[in-house]
Amino acid sequence: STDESGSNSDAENNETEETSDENAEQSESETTGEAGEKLVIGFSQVGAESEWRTANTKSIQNAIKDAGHELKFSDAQQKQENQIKAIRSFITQKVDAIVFSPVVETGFETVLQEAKDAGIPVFLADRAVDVEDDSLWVTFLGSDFVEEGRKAGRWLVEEMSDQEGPVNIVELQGTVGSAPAIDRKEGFEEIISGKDKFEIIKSQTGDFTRAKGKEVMEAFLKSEGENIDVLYSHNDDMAIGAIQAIEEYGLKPGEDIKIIGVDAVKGAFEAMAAGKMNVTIECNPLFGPQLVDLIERHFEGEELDKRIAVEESMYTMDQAEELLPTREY
Amino acid sequence: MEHIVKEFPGVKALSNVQLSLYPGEVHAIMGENGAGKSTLIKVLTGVYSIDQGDVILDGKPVSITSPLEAQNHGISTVYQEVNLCSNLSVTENIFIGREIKKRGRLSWKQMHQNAKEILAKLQLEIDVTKQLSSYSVAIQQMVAIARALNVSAKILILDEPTSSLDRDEVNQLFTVIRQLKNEGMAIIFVSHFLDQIYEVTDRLTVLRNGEWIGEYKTKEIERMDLVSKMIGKDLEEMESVSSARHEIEAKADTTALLQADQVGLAGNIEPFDLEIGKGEIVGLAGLLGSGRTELARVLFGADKADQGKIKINGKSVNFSAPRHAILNNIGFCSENRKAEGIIPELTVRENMILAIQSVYGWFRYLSKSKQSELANEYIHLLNISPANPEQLIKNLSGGNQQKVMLARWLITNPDLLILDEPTRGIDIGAKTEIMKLMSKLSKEDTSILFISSEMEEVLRTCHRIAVLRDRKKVKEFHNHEGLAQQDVMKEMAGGM
Amino acid sequence: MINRLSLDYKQLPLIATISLFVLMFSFGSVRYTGFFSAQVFLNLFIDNAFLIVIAVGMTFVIISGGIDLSVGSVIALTSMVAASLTMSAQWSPFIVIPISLLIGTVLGLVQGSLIHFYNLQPFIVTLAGMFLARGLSYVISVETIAIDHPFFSYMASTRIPLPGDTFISISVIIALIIVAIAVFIGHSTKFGRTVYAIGGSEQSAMLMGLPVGKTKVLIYTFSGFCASLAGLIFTFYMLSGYGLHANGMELDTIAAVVIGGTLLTGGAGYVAGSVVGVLILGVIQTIIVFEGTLSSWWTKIAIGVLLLLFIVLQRVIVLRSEKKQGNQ
Amino acid sequence: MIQSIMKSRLLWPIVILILILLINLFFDSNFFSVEVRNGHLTGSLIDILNRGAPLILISIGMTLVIATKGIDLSVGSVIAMAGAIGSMSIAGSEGAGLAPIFIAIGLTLLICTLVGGWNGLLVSRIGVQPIVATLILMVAGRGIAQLITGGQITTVYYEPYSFIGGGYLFTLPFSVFIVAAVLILAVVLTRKTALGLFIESVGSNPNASRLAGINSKNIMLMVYMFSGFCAGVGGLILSSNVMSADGNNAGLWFELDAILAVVIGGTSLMGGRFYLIGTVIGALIIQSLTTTIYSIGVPAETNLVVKAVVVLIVCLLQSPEFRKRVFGIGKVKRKGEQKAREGVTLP
Ligand SMILES: Nc1ncnc2c1ncn2[C@@H]1O[C@H](COP(=O)(O)OP(=O)(O)OP(=O)(O)O)[C@@H](O)[C@H]1O
Ligand SMILES: Nc1ncnc2c1ncn2[C@@H]1O[C@H](COP(=O)(O)OP(=O)(O)OP(=O)(O)O)[C@@H](O)[C@H]1O
Ligand SMILES: [Mg+2]
Ligand SMILES: [Mg+2]
Repeated sequence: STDESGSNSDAENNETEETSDENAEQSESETTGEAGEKLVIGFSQVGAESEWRTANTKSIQNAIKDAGHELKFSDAQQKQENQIKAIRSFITQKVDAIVFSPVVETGFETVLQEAKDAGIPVFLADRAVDVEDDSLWVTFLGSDFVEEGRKAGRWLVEEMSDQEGPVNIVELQGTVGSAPAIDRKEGFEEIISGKDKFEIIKSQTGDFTRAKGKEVMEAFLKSEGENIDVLYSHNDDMAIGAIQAIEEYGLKPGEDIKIIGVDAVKGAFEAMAAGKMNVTIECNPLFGPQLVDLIERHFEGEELDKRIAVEESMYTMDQAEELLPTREY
Repeated sequence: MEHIVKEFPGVKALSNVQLSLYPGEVHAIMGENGAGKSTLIKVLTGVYSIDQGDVILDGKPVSITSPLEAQNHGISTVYQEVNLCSNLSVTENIFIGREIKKRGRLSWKQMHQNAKEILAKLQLEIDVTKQLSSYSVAIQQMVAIARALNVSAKILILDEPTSSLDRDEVNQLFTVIRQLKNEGMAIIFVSHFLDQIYEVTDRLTVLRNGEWIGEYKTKEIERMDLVSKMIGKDLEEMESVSSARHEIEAKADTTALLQADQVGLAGNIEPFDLEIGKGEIVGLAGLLGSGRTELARVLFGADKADQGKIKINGKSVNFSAPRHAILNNIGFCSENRKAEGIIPELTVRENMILAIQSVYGWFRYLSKSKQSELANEYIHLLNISPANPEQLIKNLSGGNQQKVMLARWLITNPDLLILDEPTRGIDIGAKTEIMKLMSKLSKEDTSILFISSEMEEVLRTCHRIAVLRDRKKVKEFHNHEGLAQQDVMKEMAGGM
Repeated sequence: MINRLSLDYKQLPLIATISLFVLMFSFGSVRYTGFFSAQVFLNLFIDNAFLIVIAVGMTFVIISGGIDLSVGSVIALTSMVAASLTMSAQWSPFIVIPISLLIGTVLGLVQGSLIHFYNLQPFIVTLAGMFLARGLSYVISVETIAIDHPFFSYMASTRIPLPGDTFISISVIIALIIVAIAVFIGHSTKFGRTVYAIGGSEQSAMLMGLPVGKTKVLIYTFSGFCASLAGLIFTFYMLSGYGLHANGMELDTIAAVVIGGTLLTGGAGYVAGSVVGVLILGVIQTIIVFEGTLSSWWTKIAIGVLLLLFIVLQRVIVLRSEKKQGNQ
Repeated sequence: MIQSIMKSRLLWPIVILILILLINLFFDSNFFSVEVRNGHLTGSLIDILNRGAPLILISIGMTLVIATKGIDLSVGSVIAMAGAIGSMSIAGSEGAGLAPIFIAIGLTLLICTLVGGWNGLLVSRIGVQPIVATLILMVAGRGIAQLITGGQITTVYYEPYSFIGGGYLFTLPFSVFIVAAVLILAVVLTRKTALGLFIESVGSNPNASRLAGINSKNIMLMVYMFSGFCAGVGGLILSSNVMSADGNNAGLWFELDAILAVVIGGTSLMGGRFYLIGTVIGALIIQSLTTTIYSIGVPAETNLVVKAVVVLIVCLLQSPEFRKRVFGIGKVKRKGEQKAREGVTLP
C-alpha cells in the first residue's frame, strides 16, 4: 500500500507545482483568490493520542478533500518540535493555508512569524496559542476546555443540589501538563470551590487512557472505598476504565458513584445507555466542515473574528439511548 | 615489601610474603601456578589493597592505591595477559596516558614516529597505525612490553612477558633488559622457563601457594632443588621430561584422520596440504606471525576456508563454523585464552563442560552431579588450584585458567585436538603432565596438532613437524632421532 | 598505503553513513518538488540544533561504554528553569543562562559520581536522573510558560543570511561550535583518547594507569552540560518552558549516535558521525512531512521502515568492505 | 541458613519490597488484610500481584535478552500490537462459543513471537546493534497497532475475553496463574536444560562461546522470540483488562520499567549471569511503588520525583561500596580492586 500512496502523491506533486506557482504570485501581492478556487492546505495534527483526536483528524481531512482542496497532512506524534518542522516545510512547500492544532499553547511565535512573512494564513484548530501579536493567525476554531470544566461543575452542583454534603469527589486528571487537563481541572474547581459541601478527596493522573484510569480508580477505591460519591474524569476513556474498576470493586457506577466524563465519545454513550455513567460534556471533534468554510470565507476576503467556538452541548444518561446510534466516533 | 598478606574470599593468596629489590638487578619471582606471583605484583602496584604489611620505596614507606600512583612512583608494569585496549592503534597503546603534545594538541605524527623506534628496539616492524586487535597475541605482548619500556621508570615489572614469545623475541627482550639493568633500573621478572630465569636474573624469590619460601642468588641454586622448592617435593618427573623425547617411536602406517588439500584463506594463510594420521602428533613450527594460528583456525572452521577441501576419515567435510568441526570430534584450544577461551562470569565447572554440553545440545543437559564429577576429575588430573569447581574462573590464576581450557577439550575426548600454545603460562610440573598426557592420548589414537613457541617442546613430542613461513607451509620434517633443532630453525627463518 | 586503508577501515561506518545520507536526500529531491533546495538542507540544522548538541555529549558517553538517558528530561528542566526565572522572577538572561547551564552540568556530575564511586549501572542511574529532571520541571509548574523577553526573541528569530538568500539561526552556530570543540577533544586531547580506552576495556585502562574514575565522572558531566546547553537552544527554539518538552528525545539521540556509527558496546565512534546521524533522522522526518499523505500510524511505520532500510544498508556496506579488508 | 540468605543477591530487593509495602501499612492500617469477597480473594497485595502481572511477564522475557548482552525496546509496542490483534480478531464474535478466544490468543501469541523473531534476526543474523534493531519496531510497532485498530480505541464486548486479565480461578486472579506458568516455563527451560548455561556464556563472552561450539545466533534468536512471546501475553492481559485495544497508549514506556525491574533483580546489563526470581521481585517493587503513589495520594506532578528517589535508593542499597561506606560493614574496598575483580580476567 506504500507504493500505492506513493503513486497518487506523485500525481499530486504535479498539481502542487502549478498551484504553488500561482500561489507564489499571490503571496507577493496579498490578493486573496476568488471563490471556489482549489487551495493547497497544510494540516499539522498533534498526533493520534486518543479516539477523539482520530475523529477530529478524519473530520478535517474529509472536509478539506470534499471541498475539493488539496491536503498536505502531517502528524506530529505529540512532539512540538515535529509540528514546528512540519509548519516550516509547509512554508517551503508554499501551501496556500496552514491549519494546525498546537501540541501546546506556547512556543510557536517564531514559526508563525515565518508563515506570516511568507504570506500564508494560519488557522488554529482545537487549541489556541498564547502569542501577543494576534495578527499571526487568522482565527482559532475550537472548544473551550475551561468552559467544559465549568459545565461539568455546574451539572454536579445542579445534580447534588437537594443532597446535603459532604460530597466526596475523586478526580482523574489527564496527562500532566497537557492543556485539557489543566483547563478542565481549573474550570471544574472554579465552580465547586465556592460550595464547601464539595470536596475533592483524591486527584491523580490517568494519562487519558483506560488502563491507567482503571488502575488509578482501583487505588482510590482501595483507600477511600464506599465514601467516594462522585468521579470527575478529564475524558471518557479514563471514566470507562474507572467504571470497570468500580464494578469489580462491587459498587454500582452511576448510582453509588456518580460519573462525569468529558468528550462524549461513543463508548461514553454506551456506558450511559447501560446506566453506568451519568453525564458526558461534549467536546466536539467534528468541526472539519465548519473549519473549511471559515478558510474559504477568508479567501473570499471576509474578516473573521479571532475566536470562534465549536457548537457543543452536554449529554446525560436519559438522552443516551436514542443518540447512541447517531454517534460516529 | 615486607610481611605482605592478601586474602580473597576463600583463598589466602599471600601470607607474610616479603621481597626486596635493588637498583640494577633483575629479580625473579618463582612459583607454581596460583602461587601468588601476579597477586604480589598487583598488590605492589596498587591494583589490590594490602590486607597487612607495608611497601618501602627508597627507605620510606609508601601506600600505593592505584596503578596510576604506581607509575608516578616510577614503577612501570607489564601485567600477565595482554592488558591493552585492542580498539586503539598500536601507537596509542604505547603512548596513552603520557601522550606527546604540541601546542596543546596531541601530535600523532611524532608519536607514530617514536612508536616505530621503540618497537624497532624489539626488532618488531609492524604498521603502528593499525588497531591492536588485528595482531596476534605475541605481537600484542610485545607492544605491552614496548609500552612499559617507554617510560623512564625506576622499577620495571614483567609478569610472564615471554609466555607466548618465540626465541628471537625473547633474545631481543633480554638484550633490552640487560641494557636497562646496566642503566641501574630494578627489574622484576616472572617466567616459568627455567632457562630464561638462569639467563637473565640475578636473584630470585620463591613462593609456594601464597607462602614465602626463600630468596636465593640465581647462580647459587641448582635447577633441581629450585624446582623442588617451588613444587614442595623432589620430583623424579624431571627425569621423565628430559627422557620424554625418546618416547616417541615413529607411528607405523598411520591411517589418515584428517587430510587438508590446498586449503587456504586469502589474506590469512596460503593454500596448504596437510595430513594428520590417527594418533599422530603433528607440530607446527614458525616464527611469530608465520600463520600457525591462522592455519589452525582454518582447520577448525573458526575462519571459513575460501578454497581447498578437508577430508575427515576419507569423507570430505565443510566447516563453516567451529560447531561443525566440534561435531566431527575436533577440539581447538585457542592461544588467546582471555578473548577466545574463558567465559569469565562462569564457574570452573561450567567452563569445563561447555564444549561437551554444546555437543550434546541444549536439551540433553548433563546432571549437576555428572558435571561436578567431571570437573573434579580434571581439577585433580591437572592439579588446578584452588581445587574448587564452583570458583569463578576469572578469579583463577593465569596458568590455572589455561589448565581449565585444556580440560574443556579433553573432556570431549576428540579424535583431533588442536592445541595453540597450550603450555602458555603453565608451570613446569603441569607442563610435564601435559606432555605426558599428549603422548598418552596419541597412544589412544587421538591425533594432535600442536603449536608451541618452544622448539624443545615441539621436538620432544611431535611425530612430524610442519614449518610455516610468511603464512605459507614451506616444509615438513619427520621427527626422527637425527633431526636437529637447527634444521627446523633454518626453515622457519627462511632457509638461508 | 596500508596506513590509509586501515584508516578507511576504521572510519567505514562513518563514510557509509554519509553516503547513505546523500542517497536519502537525493531520493527526497527527485520525489518531492521544493525538496531540493539549500534551505531545506539548512533547516535540517535549524530544526535539529539541539539534537546535535545532545548527540555530541551522548557520543562520548556511549564511546566510553555507558549511556545517558537523562538528556531529554534535562532539556525540559532547563527550559522550565530558564522560563520561570526570566518570566516569573524577571531575572536578566545573563544570570539565567549560566544558572540553566549549571543545572544539567551538576546533574551530570552527580550521575557520574554515583556511577563511578558506587559503581552503579549507568542505565539505571541516568534513568533515575531522567525521572528526577522531568519530575522537577513538573514541580516548578505543570503549565507551559511562554517566554516573552527581547533577548530570547532575538536569539530565536535572528536569521544569519547565507548566499543564495538562505539563512541559519544562531543556535546552529552554537551547535557547530560545540561539534568543532568535541571533535578536537575526541581526537587530540588526552581526555578524549582516555574515553576511547575506557570504552575498549575499562579494566585494561585502569591497569594502564589511566585516570579512569576522573574521566568517567567528566564524561557524564560533559554530557549533562551539553544537555542543558541543548535545553537552552530548545528554549530559544520554542520560546517557552514546558515539562513535556523533549519527551523521549533520549532515544532519538541514542539512535542518532548509533546510526552515526558509534558502537553501543563502546570503544569506537565519531562525533562527526553522530552529527550525520542526527541529519539522517532529520531527513526521514522531512521526507515524511513532504510526503504529506501519511496518516498518524503510517507515519510511524514509515519512520520504522526508513530506519530499517538505512541500518541494513549500512550493515551491508560495512560487512562488504570488511571482507575486502580481509582479502587485500 | 541465615548466612545463605544474607549472602543471596535477592536479600536487598526483598528488603526494599518489604519496606515499600510497610510504608503503605503506615497509611492504611489494613493494607495487608486479604479477605474473600464474593468468591474472590481481594486485598492490596493481591491487586499488586494482579496489576503487576504484565510487567512481571515482560521483565522475564527481558531478563533473558539482557543476559545475552542485548536489550529489547520493542516490548511496549508489541504489547500494543498484541492488544490490537487480540481484540480485532475477536471483535463481533459476541455470544459465539469459546472457540474465538482460543483462536485469538493463538493468533496473537504466534504473531508476537514472530515479531520477536524479527528482532532476533536483525540482531543475530544481520548483526544490527540490539538497541537500534528493536528501536525500529518500537516506532513502527505502535503504527502497526494503530493501523490494525484504525486509530480507534476498539472496545471488546465478547465476555470470555475479559477472563484473561480479569477472571478468577480458585479465588485467585487468573493472570497470577499465567505469570506462574510463564515463570515456570522460563525457569525449566533455562535451568533444567543447558539453555541457561548457553545464554549466560554467550552473554559473557560471545567469541569464546562460538569457539566452544555454541550456536550463539540461534540462542539470540530464541531469547528475542521469547521476549516477544512474553510481551504478547502481557499485551493480552492488559487489553483484556480494559476490554479494549488502544494502539497509541497501551504499554507506553513499559520497556523502561521492564529493564529497571531486571536490573533491580540483580542481572547486569553487561550480560552474563541472570536471575529470574530477582527480576520478578524487581517488577513487584516497581508495581507496588506505583500502587503506593496512587493510593497514598501523592500529587500527580510529583510522581516522577518520588519514583526517581526510590530507584536511586534501591540501586544504592544494592551497591556493596555504598553499603560499606554507609553502614561501615567491613572496610571500604578500593575502586581498583573492585574493577579488577569484575574485570574480564584475573592474571
Ligand atoms: N580476585 C580474586 N578472587 C579470588 N581469588 C583470587 C583472585 N585473584 C587471585 N586469586 C587466587 O590467588 C591465587 C594466586 O593467584 P596468582 O594469579 O597470583 O597466581 P600466579 O602465581 O600468578 O599463577 P600463574 O603462574 O598461573 O600466573 C590463586 O589461587 C588465585 O585463585
Ligand atoms: N610480524 C608481523 N607483522 C605484521 N603482522 C603480524 C606479524 N606477526 C603477526 N601478525 C599478525 O598476527 C596475526 C596472527 O598471526 P599468527 O598468530 O597466525 O601467527 P603465529 O604463527 O600464530 O604467531 P603467534 O606466535 O603470535 O601465534 C596475523 O594475522 C597478523 O595479522
Ligand atoms: Mg600470574
Ligand atoms: Mg599463534
